Amino acid sequence: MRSSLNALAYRLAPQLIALVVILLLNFITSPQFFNVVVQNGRLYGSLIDVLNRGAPVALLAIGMTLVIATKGIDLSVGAVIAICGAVAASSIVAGGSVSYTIFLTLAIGLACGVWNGFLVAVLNIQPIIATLVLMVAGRGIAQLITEGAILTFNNDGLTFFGSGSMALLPMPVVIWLLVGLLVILLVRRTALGMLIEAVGINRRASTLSGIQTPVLLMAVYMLSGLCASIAGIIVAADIKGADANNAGLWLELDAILAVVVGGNSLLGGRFSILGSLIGAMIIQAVNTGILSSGFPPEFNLIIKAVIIIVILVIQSPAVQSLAVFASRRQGVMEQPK
Amino acid sequence: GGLTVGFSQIGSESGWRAAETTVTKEQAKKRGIDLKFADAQQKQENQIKALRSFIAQGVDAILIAPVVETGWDDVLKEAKEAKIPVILLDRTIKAPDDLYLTAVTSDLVHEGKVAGDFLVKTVGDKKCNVVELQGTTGSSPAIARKKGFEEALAGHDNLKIVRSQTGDFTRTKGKEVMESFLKAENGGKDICALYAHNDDMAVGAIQAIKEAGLKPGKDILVVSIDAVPDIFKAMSEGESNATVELTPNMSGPAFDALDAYLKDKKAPPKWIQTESKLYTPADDPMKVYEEKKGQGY
Amino acid sequence: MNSKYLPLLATIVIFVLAYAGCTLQYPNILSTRVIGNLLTDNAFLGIAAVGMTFVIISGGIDLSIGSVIAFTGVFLAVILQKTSIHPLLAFALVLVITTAFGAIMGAIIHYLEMPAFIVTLAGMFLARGMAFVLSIDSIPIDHEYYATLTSLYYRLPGGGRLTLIGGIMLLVFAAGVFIAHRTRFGTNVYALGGGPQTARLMGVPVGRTTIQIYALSGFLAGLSGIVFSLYTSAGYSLAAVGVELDAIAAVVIGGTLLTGGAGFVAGTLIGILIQGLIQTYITFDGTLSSWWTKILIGLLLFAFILMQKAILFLSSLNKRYA
Amino acid sequence: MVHNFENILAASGISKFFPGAVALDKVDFTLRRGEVHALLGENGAGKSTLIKCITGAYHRDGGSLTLDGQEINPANTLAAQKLGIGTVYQEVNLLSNLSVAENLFLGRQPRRFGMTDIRAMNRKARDLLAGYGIDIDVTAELSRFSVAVQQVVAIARAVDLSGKVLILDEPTASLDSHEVELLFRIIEDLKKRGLGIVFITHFLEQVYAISDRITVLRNGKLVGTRDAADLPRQGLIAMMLGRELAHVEEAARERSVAAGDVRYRFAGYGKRGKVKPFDLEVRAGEVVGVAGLLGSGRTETAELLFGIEHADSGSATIDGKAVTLSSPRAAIEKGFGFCPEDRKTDGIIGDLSIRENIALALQARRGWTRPLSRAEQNALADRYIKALDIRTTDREKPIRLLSGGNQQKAILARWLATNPKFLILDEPTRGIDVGAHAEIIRLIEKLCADGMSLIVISSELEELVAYSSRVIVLRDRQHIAELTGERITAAGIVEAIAAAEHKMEEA
Ligand SMILES: Nc1ncnc2c1ncn2[C@@H]1O[C@H](COP(=O)(O)OP(=O)(O)OP(=O)(O)O)[C@@H](O)[C@H]1O
Ligand SMILES: Nc1ncnc2c1ncn2[C@@H]1O[C@H](COP(=O)(O)OP(=O)(O)OP(=O)(O)O)[C@@H](O)[C@H]1O
Ligand SMILES: [Mg+2]
Ligand SMILES: [Mg+2]
Repeated sequence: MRSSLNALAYRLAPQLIALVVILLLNFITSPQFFNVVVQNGRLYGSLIDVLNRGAPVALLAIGMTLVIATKGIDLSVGAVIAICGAVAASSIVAGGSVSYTIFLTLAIGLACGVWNGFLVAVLNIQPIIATLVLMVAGRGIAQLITEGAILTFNNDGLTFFGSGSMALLPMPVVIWLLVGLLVILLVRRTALGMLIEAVGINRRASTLSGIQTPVLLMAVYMLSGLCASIAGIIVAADIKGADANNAGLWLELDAILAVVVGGNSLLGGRFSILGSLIGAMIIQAVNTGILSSGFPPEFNLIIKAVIIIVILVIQSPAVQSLAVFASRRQGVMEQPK
Repeated sequence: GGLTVGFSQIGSESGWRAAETTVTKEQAKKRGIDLKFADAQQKQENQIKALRSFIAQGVDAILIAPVVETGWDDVLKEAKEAKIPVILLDRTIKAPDDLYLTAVTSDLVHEGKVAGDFLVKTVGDKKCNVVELQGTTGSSPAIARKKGFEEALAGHDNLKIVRSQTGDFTRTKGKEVMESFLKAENGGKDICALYAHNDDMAVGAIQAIKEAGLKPGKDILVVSIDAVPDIFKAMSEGESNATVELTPNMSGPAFDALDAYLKDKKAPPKWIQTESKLYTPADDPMKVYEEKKGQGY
Repeated sequence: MNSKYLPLLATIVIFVLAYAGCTLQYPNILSTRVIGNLLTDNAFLGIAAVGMTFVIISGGIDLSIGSVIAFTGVFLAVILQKTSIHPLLAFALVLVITTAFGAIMGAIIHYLEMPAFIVTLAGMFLARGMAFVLSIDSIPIDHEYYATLTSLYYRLPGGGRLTLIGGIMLLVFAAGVFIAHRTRFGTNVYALGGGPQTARLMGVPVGRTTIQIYALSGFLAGLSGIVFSLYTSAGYSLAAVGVELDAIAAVVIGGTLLTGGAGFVAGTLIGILIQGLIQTYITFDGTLSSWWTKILIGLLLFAFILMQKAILFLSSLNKRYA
Repeated sequence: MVHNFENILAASGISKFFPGAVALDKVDFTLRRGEVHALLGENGAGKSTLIKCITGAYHRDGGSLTLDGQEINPANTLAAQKLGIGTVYQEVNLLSNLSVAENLFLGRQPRRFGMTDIRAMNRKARDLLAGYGIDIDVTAELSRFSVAVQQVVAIARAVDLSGKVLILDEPTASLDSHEVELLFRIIEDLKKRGLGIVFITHFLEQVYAISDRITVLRNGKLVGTRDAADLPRQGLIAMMLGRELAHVEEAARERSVAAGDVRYRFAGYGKRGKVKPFDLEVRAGEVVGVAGLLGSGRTETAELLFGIEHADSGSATIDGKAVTLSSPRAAIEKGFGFCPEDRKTDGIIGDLSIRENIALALQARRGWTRPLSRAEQNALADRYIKALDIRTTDREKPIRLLSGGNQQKAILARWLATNPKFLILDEPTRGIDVGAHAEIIRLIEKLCADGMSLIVISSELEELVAYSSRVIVLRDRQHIAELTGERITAAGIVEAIAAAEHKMEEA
């Protein structure tokens, strides 16, 4: 157990170091960054903001990690957030109970996943283009539900998921930590993780070994849809309204970025959900840091780009192996394929 | 009757714009105009495509809400050659003014100035740190509303913009950015007023202020622009202090001008300016809210 | 016929059928005016998509092109406003910059062994960020040379115009087809898409080719930016948001595999035209709300993919080996 | 080491380290002008690694190379090609998405006015392949052709590239005797032209048929270099294994032993465009061999039986009960196992560890909710690593880092772990060294004695003869003969194939 913990720490070292460095940078540009106080029964401070605001991307990253592990990609998650937010808001506005609303929303998220999974696993359409369909149409569907307006609601039960708190932590943080933990247990305490990795590395060989590849792919996209729907609830609950136009806009890119910053390969195979979650926090730390630094907004993108490039360069296999074999020249072509 | 008019809308990125679309469709219906609607999904190239395609279809007139100020000369020339009058809605462009019939817009800089003037008047001589939530970086309302606001503040050294960051015109970002402002400015105790480039960001920011344990509208004054229904709700609860109206009914005056032009060949003025009305809690916000609710915001 | 041309053929068949269908409903769609518009309005997208085709065939992806287009526009606008250099010189300058930008991304992808998706995503942020820093305003370009260039067109019978930029796009496609199939570089691109390890063993200069591919994509994105700035006679840092997704969709609809190794530059042209047709159809219809527009675009995209699959499937039934 | 002027290529003190493994330890190797030099050793001995160090595919960690007396340091394979070293790497390393002609002339396409002259390229490609007796559509994608054709294309390309040295790493693994003969004739030709040829194989007959000298590696170290004429077969094997090999192939077994009841019956089983309908019966505890020329449909037969392809005619019964084999999974549930021919694309899961690769099929069958515990996986992996003598530093190594032969063994282990009742092996001994070869044959016999039914596809007729109780002969996707009892001899099989050819020509 201890040795596997060590191995985990070793594997995630670059991500953890990057996170710490970003947080320190934030501290330098805005010294109040590490102040955390208890207020209104919950922790309050920039650091908590990072955890809290990072919730949607963290949730998306959980599903996205598994999708990417199967050599796929899910571009539709941003749109699914919008759809699910709209569904939740309109259900509550129409007088549905909170539990019914949550149930309905999660079901819709799953349905979106089924659609994507069907295109990828059954119709064999390339994932990026298969999910592009829902990415484009999904936002339209969300707007159809809200008729283009921001559908506001005032239901304490539902807003609890956005601004409530539990055990001193904001609800969104509790939710993503919980979902993350559950999914990690789900894939690592069962054989699911290994089977997903096998499919991502060599789909044909996996099928020949008896893995039910289509079912697995379907499940992975469904999980991604589910994670997006949870994120959708949080995003809507946060502003007490469903903004079909902007909810989750471009979040798919952040989620993919989180997965990669978390040390996962876009080519599928080996994955670490924990890494992706740390990746999501790194990205949110950068975003929050930019906001609290007080730089003019024109520079936001450049700062973000530079930081991401630096993090990725440090993590890149080439630079890492350079660091490990400081002087010895390494084989350029390691895989005899 | 029997006119066919093409309407190139920017998209549906905000509740205000959805309302503008709804109102325009209603106005067209009322006048028996066949409205060809094209949504450009925030892309100029799509708007140009739509205009070209309207010209190819031979519509009688074109309405366009231009996504950006520049880049319309060529396609407007084509419209002119095809003798199709073009009317600009809610935003102006940088182009020779013989290329379009008229522009029905509010004065974006003026809106910012109205908001700024309100704040100057309300604050009086007190020292006041203002935080600003900008619109999408580079968008013309963001640039103009910032400019107008700064003009109003010029010469009043007690008012100072201490932080200014983009909130992308959205509630979520408005809330997130406001949260970071509050933390950076001593838990919000150093902030006396918030100026948001639109109401949606203000609504998000109001929640952030409340969650930080402060009272929006009292501890931190809230001024914003657009006058969407939800801000009136906030106003009725004392959480917002003022909003500047940007009417979604740009098409009404536009169709009027078009009618006059087509019937009597009477060229309208080049700029039909809509009113930038200031609303405060004194204006019976709940009544306005009820009025506006049905307009498709 | 060689079976590898099947996806291309399927795409062409679908396009022709769809065009015929639209024409039945709106006869005007067949006018030279609409056809000319289709070329002019999609010129910048088409040019960028040619670069994207090469990148995707090689197994990569380039997410930076939309931002590079915006950067190019702003750069040209700023430089023509602030200095008195000739637009042609400015064009050359900006092409050098964007080509170098692409080459650097290629070098990072190759030497640091980083996934193209991420490198070019960072490139996307960076290019747009640089555009913001140059100017957040939209700047009109009123150089008389621009006016000359934009007034160049060939009048088609029936009132349509084949504009300069539409012509440039067709030329770029022709050049792209030529490069893909008639040069060693082109074959190397396909070779990379077939598997970089194997390609390396077979003696393909992987590093050089990767850099060249992204440099080409950068060059074409720059050219596309020039075309866009001619198209709008302006520079604007928020222009061309999301163009990369449109380009990717066009490339894939055109029959290129996102996994790399197979595809056609000519197919991308059809992909572009199909997308243009979808939009033209929607504006001709003119009754769709904003949301139905999005839903319909998504559904039509889906329909095209499905039809392509169906045609490939039907033809595979007749083939001897799958 | 004497640096003889005759040496066209000399490598001295070559070392190569991988994380956790020394693949080559100061190995010397010389190649003379006009000789065929066999490079031999067990699976994982370091043969392929040595080749890759010479051609610049790997950066060596020590040692020097001279070509024609001149020090060389090829930085990559392109540089080596330019120096006149043509190479066929183990596993077909060609680009299946390019046309045959493009594969042959990649990087050196004939040009006219600066552009590729496709017509000339295709013409030259056809001419080149004609020399190997292959007449195919060179403009078609390489992936459309069988492994064998691809192998020939790879050889043709390397031969055409080699001005001075030709290196062949297991070029004959998927060729049958006809193609091998052709290849040898070409090698003789090149020899006369003064080229040096390095030849790696596990077929000892082929070694003796054409090599002049033999170098043996073991565990990354040089064991020695001998003249082929002075090294008897037993001595060679001892050099390779470091021990004597007890009875290599003389296990001529009495057939008909233990041939139990018919368990598997396929009647009129076939698929249009793939395999013509055939009847097949397999008894418990018997090995049915499948023979045929390249592309005769052996692999496709296997794929049909395993449910990868869906039969569109006929029926399958197990123990008299009708079954449908609609997918590999369905077949596996019925106790089937299938060891595919193309281990790279159909077999290994490259980035997973050896342990996971071995446990995979068993895990898939148990379902994801019942994971094999780590301890169980370890036990399983260790058992088969030992049983099949898989050479690896540890079981957690990604399988793609194993040498080719060892990968093959790991795939075999994957299926043995599921305790199959009916195992289909497609070219199970391809690329496997003599020691392991004997091991696998022994294993097949043992499995069969335990009551398992096997179908074995192999191009090595001797091997088929050694363990099959019946041999099916295929030609042009059709089952044309079934040999039993005394008729199972190499000659008998060749005759059956030829007879069919005769018949067809008459028809
Ligand atoms: N990239 C790598 N990383 C780590 N170990 C490696 C790598 N490549 C090869 N090895 C190891 O080096 C040793 C030599 O492998 P090599 O492929 O040269 O064997 P070989 O003699 O060609 O065997 P075969 O006959 O099976 O092809 C093996 O033990 C293998 O596991
Ligand atoms: N010389 C050739 N010319 C053209 N096509 C060929 C040739 N050899 C094989 N093929 C094709 O390659 C495919 C491979 O078939 P399959 O793998 O079933 O054959 P096989 O008997 O298993 O041969 P192998 O020994 O290569 O495994 C066949 O469809 C065949 O038509
Ligand atoms: Mg080897
Ligand atoms: Mg075979």
